[in-house]
Amino acid sequence: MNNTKEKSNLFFTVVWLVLALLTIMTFSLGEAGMAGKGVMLTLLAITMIKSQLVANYFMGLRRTKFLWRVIMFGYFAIVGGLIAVAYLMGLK
Amino acid sequence: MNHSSATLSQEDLPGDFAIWIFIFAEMLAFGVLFVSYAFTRAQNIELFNASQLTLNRTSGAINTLVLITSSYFVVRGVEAIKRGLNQQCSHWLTGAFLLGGVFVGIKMVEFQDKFAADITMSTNNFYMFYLSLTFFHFMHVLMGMVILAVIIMKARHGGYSAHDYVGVETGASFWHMVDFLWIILFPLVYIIR
Amino acid sequence: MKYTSQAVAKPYFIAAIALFLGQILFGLIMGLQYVVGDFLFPAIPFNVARMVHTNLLIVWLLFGFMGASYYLIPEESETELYSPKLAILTFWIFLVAGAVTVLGYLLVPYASLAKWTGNDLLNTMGREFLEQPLPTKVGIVLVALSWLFNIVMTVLKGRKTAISLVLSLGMLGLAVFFLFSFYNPVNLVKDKFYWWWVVHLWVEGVWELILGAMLAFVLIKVTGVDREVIEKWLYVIITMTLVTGIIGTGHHYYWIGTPAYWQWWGSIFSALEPIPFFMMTVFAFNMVNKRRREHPNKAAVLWALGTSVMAFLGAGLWGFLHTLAPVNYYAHGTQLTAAHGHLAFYGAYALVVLTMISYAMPILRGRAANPERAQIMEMWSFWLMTIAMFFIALFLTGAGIVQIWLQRISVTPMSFMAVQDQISIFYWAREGAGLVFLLGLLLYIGSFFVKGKSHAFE
Amino acid sequence: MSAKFTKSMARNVFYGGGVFFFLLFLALTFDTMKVLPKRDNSQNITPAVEHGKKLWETNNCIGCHTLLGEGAYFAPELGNVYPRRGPDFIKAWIKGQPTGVPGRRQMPQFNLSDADIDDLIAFLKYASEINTNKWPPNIEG
Repeated sequence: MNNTKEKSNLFFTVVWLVLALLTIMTFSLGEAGMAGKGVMLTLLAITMIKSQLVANYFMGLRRTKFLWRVIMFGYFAIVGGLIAVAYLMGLK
Repeated sequence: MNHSSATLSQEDLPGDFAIWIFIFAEMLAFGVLFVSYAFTRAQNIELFNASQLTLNRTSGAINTLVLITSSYFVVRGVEAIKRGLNQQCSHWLTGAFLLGGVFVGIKMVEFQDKFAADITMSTNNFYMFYLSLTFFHFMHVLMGMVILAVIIMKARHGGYSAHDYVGVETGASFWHMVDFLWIILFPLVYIIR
Repeated sequence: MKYTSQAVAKPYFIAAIALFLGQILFGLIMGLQYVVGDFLFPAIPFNVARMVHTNLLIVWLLFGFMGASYYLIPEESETELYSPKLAILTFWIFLVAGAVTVLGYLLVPYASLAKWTGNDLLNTMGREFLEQPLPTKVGIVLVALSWLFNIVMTVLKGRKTAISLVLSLGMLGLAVFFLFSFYNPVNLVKDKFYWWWVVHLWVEGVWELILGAMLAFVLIKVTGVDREVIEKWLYVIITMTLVTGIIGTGHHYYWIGTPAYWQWWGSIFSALEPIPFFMMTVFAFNMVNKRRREHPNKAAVLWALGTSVMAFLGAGLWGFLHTLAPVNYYAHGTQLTAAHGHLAFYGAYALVVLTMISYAMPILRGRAANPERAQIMEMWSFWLMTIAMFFIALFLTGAGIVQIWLQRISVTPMSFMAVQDQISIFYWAREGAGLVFLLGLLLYIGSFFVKGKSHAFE
Repeated sequence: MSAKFTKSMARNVFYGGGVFFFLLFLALTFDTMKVLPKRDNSQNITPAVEHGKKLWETNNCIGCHTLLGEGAYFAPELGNVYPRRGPDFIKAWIKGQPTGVPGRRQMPQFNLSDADIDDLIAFLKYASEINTNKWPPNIEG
């Protein structure tokens, strides 16, 4: 029983570090003041990955029924997608 | 990554289903607000880009790290209570609660700056969305902290056990929602241009 | 009838139906005045008929809610009502105050009524739905407080259930928000802002708690489904009501002088308001499908299901039609608003009171359910009234759309009265549907007098 | 469906959600009250306007007309009647009622003095200058 405890805690710590890293990346992109389609899509992708990480591992949806995972993933996909569409419309 | 419980059968949602109905409703409200922000921006990009520059991006980023870390603490708290360790759980959750306080503190400083500069929801469309989204989220952080406090109290008195920790998971799920809503809000409002 | 004090509900239900009939008669008068402008003029000008119509609506629904609570609280709390005498006293005070007020509207010019009833002391008259003279408003507060006191004392000394808690919260909210009818500032924007705290936070807030509690009670009784399941979902549904309805007040704050951000807050949250009504429909049908017993009162089951469907159509769907700010910009203050008003008030509140009466009245008269022929007549009246009201809403929606086109969207907008002439065909059709509605209501009243072998208590 | 779905948690979510959104509504109300003076034309409220509003209420004008879109739908919107018709037309119209034309909608005669009518018109002028976010769509109201 003992080793799974360390392993899962370590796992969550790794997820936390990844999230922190992605946040710093987002922030640095922002600081660099870069704009345009590529940057926007990258930032959106990072955001959706971070959200999915939180949902899957922090919220534990990874182990739940397919229905709940579809709802959560669908939410990130739709919200992220619509935001991307709005920004692409704006670029034209 | 052989996650310890991946082999378990398909579980139900963590925590009480009642909170999940509330979580989905909040997600819907925030989702519509996010998309409305994006499409309103599409109509007046210069205004949005200009006003966006006046935001304090650093405090936003710090707040993101703060919330992610507090969310991590909550996960550790849940892992602890799964093994029946009430005290350890209450310590992790207290850590998460304090980080929530840090978030609230930073946010209030940010709001103070804006109100001092006489920026309100009626100033322009960007600030309307910025203040609406961040204030709506700010109140969710406060509510999340109230929920965490209730759980901490009960955990400190040994109220949970390895076989009964639904209350902890319920509060945790809400807190994680507050976290990932900010994870979306921060780049959308502060960064993407 | 488990508790003798439940009999107090009977006069309330009878008064409710009588006032309902009065409301419909004045509705028909107004419906005719829309097409024959000088009908009954100057004896009953349109504004007087309207005051009577809207005030009777609110009063008969309040009578229904009070009767429902005096019936179901003793049964929920498993104890006798705290003070049946107080309930009867309240009944007569409310009935007399209501009757005198309506007579005041009809017999005395409104300006003089205002002068004689202390409106100069505290100016609260002349606002839509809140036209009552000051003494009547004070009377309503007293009636509400004595009703609340009676019910809460009963709950306190008996079993506490989710239904009695939710009903009491709804009644408390009703009493508290009515107090805003005494606040009438000169500043028109503030006047309207807080006026909506009475009207909107009633019908899209606390009244939905009362509606939920009443429907849950009837569903438990007619379906026999486990109380735990029904009360759990009751809480979920009314949570969604408050989550969406409170900020949903914003859909009244688009064009009255309040800041523009309400157009976003109001649109987004009021767009979510149909969700609790949809959940209520799914919930009602689910409970009836999973019923554990065949209740002899089939009419009550029909009313309950009808309530959930028509509440979703009237309040949910028809509300959503014109709740988004860009749409409301054109639909605000047109016949489309009237269509929503009619279908929502009937679908949500009239029907839930009729559900309660249809369930409780046979028991109050000593039998589990009415005789077969009476129930069939009652079901006919349900379909007649519901379809008639649906057509009233359809015709007014048609009138509203043409009105919006001619008066607001077209590049050469026509004046208000010119447009009214163009849509008079819809008003004729609406009057016809109104007559069918009256027929349905008369059939409903008739069903109480049908004799025959009734279902004894099992 | 989650195995864990209890009534007590549903009640807690009801209390939490209800209180939360009411507090949020109060916050929005507070902000509205703060910014209102810049939009509600309250600086033009004179005793005449105040008396005009009293006349508007005690004669139950809302029983037939709408004001800023709210009221009865039997007679025209009066929130912008001042710019639509002008004070003289309104005065003549009020004094000339009812028209008595058979079959047409009738407005009662309220027997108001000239001073009263002027106050009522002052109220309608005040109402027409409230910043209603450019509503109604056109002068017809």
